[in-house]
Amino acid sequence: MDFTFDTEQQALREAVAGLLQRAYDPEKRRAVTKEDPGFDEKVWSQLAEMGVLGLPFAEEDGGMGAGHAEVALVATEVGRVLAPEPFVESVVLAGGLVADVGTAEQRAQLLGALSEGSSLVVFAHAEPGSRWTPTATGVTATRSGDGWTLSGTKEPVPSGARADVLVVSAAVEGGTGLFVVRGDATGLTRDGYRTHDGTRAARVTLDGTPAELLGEDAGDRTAAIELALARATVAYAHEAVGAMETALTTTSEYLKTRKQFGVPLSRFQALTFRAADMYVSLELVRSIALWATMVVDAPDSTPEQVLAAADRARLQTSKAGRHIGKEAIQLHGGIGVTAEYSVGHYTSRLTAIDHLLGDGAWAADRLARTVDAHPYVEALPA
Amino acid sequence: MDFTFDTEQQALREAVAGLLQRAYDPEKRRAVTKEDPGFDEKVWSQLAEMGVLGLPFAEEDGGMGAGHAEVALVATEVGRVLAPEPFVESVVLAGGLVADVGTAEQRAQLLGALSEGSSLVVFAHAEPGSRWTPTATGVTATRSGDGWTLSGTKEPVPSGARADVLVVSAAVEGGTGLFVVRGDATGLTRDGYRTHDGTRAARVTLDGTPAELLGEDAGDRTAAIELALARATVAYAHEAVGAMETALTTTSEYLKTRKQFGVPLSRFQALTFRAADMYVSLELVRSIALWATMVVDAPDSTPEQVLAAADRARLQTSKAGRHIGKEAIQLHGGIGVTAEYSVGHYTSRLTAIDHLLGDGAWAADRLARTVDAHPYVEALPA
Amino acid sequence: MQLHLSPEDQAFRDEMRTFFTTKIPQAIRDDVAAHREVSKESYVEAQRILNAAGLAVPHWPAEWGGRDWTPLQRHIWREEMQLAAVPEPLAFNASMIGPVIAAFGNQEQKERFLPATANLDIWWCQGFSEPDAGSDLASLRTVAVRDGDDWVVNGQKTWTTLGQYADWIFCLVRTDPTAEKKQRGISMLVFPMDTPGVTLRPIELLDGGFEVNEVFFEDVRVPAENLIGEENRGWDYAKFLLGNERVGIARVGATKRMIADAKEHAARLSSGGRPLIEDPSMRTRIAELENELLALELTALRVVSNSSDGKPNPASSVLKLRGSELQQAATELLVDIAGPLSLASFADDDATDVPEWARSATPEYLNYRKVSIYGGSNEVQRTIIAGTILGL
Amino acid sequence: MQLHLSPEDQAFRDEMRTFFTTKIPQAIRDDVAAHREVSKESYVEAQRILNAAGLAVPHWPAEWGGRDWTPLQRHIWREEMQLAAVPEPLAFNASMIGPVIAAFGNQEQKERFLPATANLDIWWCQGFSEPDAGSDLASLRTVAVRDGDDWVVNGQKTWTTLGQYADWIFCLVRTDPTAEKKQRGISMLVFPMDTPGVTLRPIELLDGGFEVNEVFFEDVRVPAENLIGEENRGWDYAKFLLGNERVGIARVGATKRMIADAKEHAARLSSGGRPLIEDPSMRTRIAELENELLALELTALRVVSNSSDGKPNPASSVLKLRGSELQQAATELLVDIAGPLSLASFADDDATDVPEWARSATPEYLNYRKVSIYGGSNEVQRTIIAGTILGL
Repeated sequence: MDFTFDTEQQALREAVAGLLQRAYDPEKRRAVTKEDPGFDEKVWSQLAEMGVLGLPFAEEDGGMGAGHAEVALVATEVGRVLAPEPFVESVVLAGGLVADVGTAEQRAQLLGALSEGSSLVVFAHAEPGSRWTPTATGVTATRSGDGWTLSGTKEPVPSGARADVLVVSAAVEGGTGLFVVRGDATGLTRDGYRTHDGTRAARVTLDGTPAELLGEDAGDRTAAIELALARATVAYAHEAVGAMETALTTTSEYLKTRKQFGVPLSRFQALTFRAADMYVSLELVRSIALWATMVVDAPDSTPEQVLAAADRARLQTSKAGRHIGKEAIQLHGGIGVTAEYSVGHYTSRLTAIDHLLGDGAWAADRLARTVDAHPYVEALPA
Repeated sequence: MDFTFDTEQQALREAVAGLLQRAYDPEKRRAVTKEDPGFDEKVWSQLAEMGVLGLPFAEEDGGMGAGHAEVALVATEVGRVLAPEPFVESVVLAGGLVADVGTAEQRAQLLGALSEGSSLVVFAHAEPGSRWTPTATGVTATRSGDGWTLSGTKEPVPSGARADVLVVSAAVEGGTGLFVVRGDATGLTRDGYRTHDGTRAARVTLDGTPAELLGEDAGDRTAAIELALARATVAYAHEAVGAMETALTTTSEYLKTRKQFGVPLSRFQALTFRAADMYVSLELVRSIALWATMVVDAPDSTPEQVLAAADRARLQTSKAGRHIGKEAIQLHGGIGVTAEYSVGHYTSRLTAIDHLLGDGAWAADRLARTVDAHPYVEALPA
Repeated sequence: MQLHLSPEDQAFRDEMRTFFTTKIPQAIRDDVAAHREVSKESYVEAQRILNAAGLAVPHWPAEWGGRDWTPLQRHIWREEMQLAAVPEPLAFNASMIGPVIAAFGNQEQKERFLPATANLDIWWCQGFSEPDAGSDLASLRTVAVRDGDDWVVNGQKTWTTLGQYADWIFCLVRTDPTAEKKQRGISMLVFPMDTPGVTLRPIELLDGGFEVNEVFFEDVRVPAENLIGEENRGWDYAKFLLGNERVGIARVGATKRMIADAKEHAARLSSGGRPLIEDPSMRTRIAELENELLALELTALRVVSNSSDGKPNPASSVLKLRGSELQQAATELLVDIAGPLSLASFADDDATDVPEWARSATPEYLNYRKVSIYGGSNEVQRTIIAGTILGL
Repeated sequence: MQLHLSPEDQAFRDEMRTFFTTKIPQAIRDDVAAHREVSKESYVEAQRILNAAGLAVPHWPAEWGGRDWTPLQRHIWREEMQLAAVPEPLAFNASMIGPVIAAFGNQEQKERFLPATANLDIWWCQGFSEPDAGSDLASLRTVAVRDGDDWVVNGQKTWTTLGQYADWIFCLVRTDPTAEKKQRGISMLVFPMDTPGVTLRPIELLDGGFEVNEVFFEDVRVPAENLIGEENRGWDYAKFLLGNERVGIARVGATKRMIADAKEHAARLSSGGRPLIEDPSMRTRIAELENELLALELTALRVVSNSSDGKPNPASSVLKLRGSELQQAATELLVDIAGPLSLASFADDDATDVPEWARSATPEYLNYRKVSIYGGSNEVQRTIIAGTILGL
């Protein structure tokens, strides 16, 4: 067992951190997220040039052939400055599905373009009537000649209006299939809007929209969707850890510099003890996020182990994110709830991450189902 | 709606408080609880003389004809000094069952003697294989000539070894019946022991033990048992409030007087804020305990309302008791876990109360069943 | 000890409930219930309806529109108003400057301001907090220097809620910089927001809304007659006013409404093939929250029944502290029920299939972080409890 | 980043597991698992078996019985020992005075004490805390005055754990009352508990047991050679020692065992007609506790992998703080599973039908309140985190 990153990984981290920290301070982020598409296309291109958008994909698909440890490093840096680029949404989630399910041709085409930064791919999966399920019911797929057409509504779809390509889940005979829909497809309507965390989402309406089946056959893809969601959840845990870290350092800094009653706030023990508790939460979630990434990367992990690790990371991220997000604002006082100051945006993003793919209570319910299947949880596989 | 006690009630409170505070300081309580029966027979007699042991019973049964408001006052004073006399166990729970179910003759006899302090009556109900249920399965009742015999085991039975009379629940045709067993009955074995809170409990083994049916007919008494347990739960809430109040004042006093690093502990804001949170917990549980007593006393309350009020009191008592009990020890430091100092005994008793008739999680599960039956909880009946 | 309301209080409650649910326009109450931004016009309309019926400022002296209600009746009035989603009478008017002028103003000021304040003909805002003061109000730096018949005010205020709607401001200013205790040299001035030299900068909040402002004063000339009470006694008036601020801030009725809404939404949403409300963890969470809220409501009732002397009861710190926590817990519950739908936060009605409540859930949750900060932060309340009540 | 143990560490873990579960008598391990009082003889027997196998003091210098293990291996050693319910080598010997003597004692002291300390031939106890000092160790008042070749000790210590079994005590005493900083005038003395003038008073704890003591010194004569290290540098040694105290105090293995036991008990108890383990709230509670414990275990693994320099990592405060909270949460879980059965606390085996675990649950829960107090209270840990790590 080893929690450390090697020098190559460290170098990647420094490069990404350098790029993102130059690109975003709270002021710049506010400006960028005010205008559509809610992120900086130039930063996206720079990430592509750095190879970041192809990190987890095989080299023959145009990617870098790296692991999820590298993805975790990037996600942490994204979270640290709240970079609004849809890294996890596009590279980890939508890209991960294409990599797992797509044909060699689809992989080369879609992942190549995604890695180059020339095509933003996102996963259109959530439906207004459903809640964190790996299946689709609101959008249905129908065979039409050689191809397929899709009808129904997906919402909210992160970056759904800006996306060049949508991977869409849809009900098929016997389960849920995955399809590729081009942004310029007929019968495709996308209503984009701003979300509370400054990013963008959309309602995606499909009305007999032509679509290409992802992968060879039209079987049920629920298992692949679950696994992709799990890996995205783990990546989000790292994004959240990065965000929590900044929320804590911002808060500590504020306590040191802000004066009340003639002394710095750091002289009030009731406040510093709460900052200490935030640190405890942060270190605990960091550990579990790193561990979950190791489980994802371990060649002998079963899908069940990956799903369970994701749920564990999700539960801890939810708890820590709420704790740190709330306390960061409270310890700041009034300035914490303003849009002009940074810290509340961290709370906002942490809240978004918590609700995108399943929150802590949802994860706890899933973990609760298996508590009697083991005497205790083994951190180290046997 | 009126939360205040009238002058007669206040006088009762002062009399009981005077008696109990003279009887018990931490030292005296430790001495009394070291020896069987774990309480002071003289104090028990004095309570009887004061009319306290007959408070809730009708005058024609030898009681005082008072309400549960008076019971609440007494229970609070009991809790305040951790008086080990089994007031709630005997008067409220066992006595309440006799008053509700017993024949006129049984009431006059059992409640008269209980009120006079000449006969300690307790309810033998818990069974080693069950958990907070109003029914009995481990002890069965069989008709035997004109009377009945009981066989099986009850445990733990509070004050079960010292009791003069046991009210015993037992499985009968069609449900759970109630029976009266004399302490000197044949086939009755009682193994008494000390419990962690300094009181006593016992295993009560019945082996063809002759018993008298409580009440006229041998029907199912589950509803009566539920109601009696609910009223005892509400009385325990007050006992707990009394105990929490002392735990908090003891802790505040300690923070004011104990010095560390050259200053009183009360100069450490992280500690005083936690004392403030204890106060919040205390005031909230006090409110709900008083309200639950009013529900018990209101002539038009339905059994369902009384049961729900008891569950609400129980849930809040459990939360507040754990919060205050733990913090009282922690804020004291090492001395808090010693048997020689008072505060840990308060935590011990609060833990006992929490587990005698059903804990907070158990109450929450019950309350959870009805959350969609009302838009919101009405504090004031319509 | 008596569970039931007296017949009079029962009748009073019915009267309030009927009035609030029938006399205040449904559209306004819908806006409040849906957590939409309530327009200035709606606030004014609602308060004038209340005032016409004698329900805007019942806690004021009778001669200025007050009613001789018991504390319990005032409690019922406020709770029923919140339950019915009626916009409450503007706090700056009804709970803050009104009572101060009634208690400390001169007759001329009373006549000039009180009727207009009760009827929201004047919309007041508060000029207390300053950028470097926060909870440490006594450190304020805005100064007023006497110049002939005027005070000349220079400085800056912040967190001025709804200042953008305000006609007048009541302001704490330093009038004696040499006073030995910094609390001593403070006075209270009132002046119109359109006085030359007053500028206002709205502060955007996390939910994208604008409800607080910075207010700048540059050589603002305020006639001497606009001093409330005595010079250099502003601190006392501020304390009097902030004591009032804590009353009624448990907001039990509003939280009840949020929980009731949450249950309705959870009954309509499907989760894992069944209504979310049937999920055991969700039910337990709601049951526990309802119990906490009941305990708070009963505590509020106990506090009102013990506060006949009109002085702020120190136990009201419990109400503010716990009330804010439970409001926040209710907003968090709504976010968790909305789940993935909560991401559709700023979609226009015609661009989304996500219901309005789910869209507003997270912005509201983020905005509600403020309730444990303003009006005396929860840290201030803990200080009061530890100090005043526990003697620590 | 690598999830799996290396083949060597895997083999090491298997070796430890096998040793602990086969070489330590089952009866002793059963006592530990059942939270029974472990006798002095059992402690000694277990430690001697460990010591004979080189497993009692692996963190000591190699020449005194230490092993050249990695921090991860030490972690595995400790966790496996706890999981197997093996009594850990006595902390006063193995983690406290042993390392101090090894680091600061002279050669004669090392030879005299270290082998006997490792083998528990000497049972040590700690004389640090005093009645009026608590966490404020530097305020200690026990004095040692030089008289010829002896120190004469007068004063009082408290919270001396298992002092009733102890052969020797290591003691902080004030040797220079005139030192400018009160930390400066403190020295460390060791002496036998049967030295004339030493008396011991056991303190009864809430669970009815006796594990801590007051120790009184009245003109106790201690030979000068029993001073450890240099005169007036006792504070440094105490800090060194207390740093070690925090290591391994996460006690993840012990908590794992409690949770595993809790699940077994909950599977056997019936609640509302079904096994308690099937209750959804109970399952969720256990799942959450297990997740917290996993996060703690992983954090401990991270800390050991980052602490190669042997200095106490400030992050180990997280382990102590959270470790104590989770131990307490596990004892609370056991009480709640025992439910009404928990009332049978002090029944003898033949006087009750209630299983032993349920009887001991509440005494254990009450006793475990201590784990957030001793060894540096959680308040001390928060102070360390806020100060050392966050710079507050």
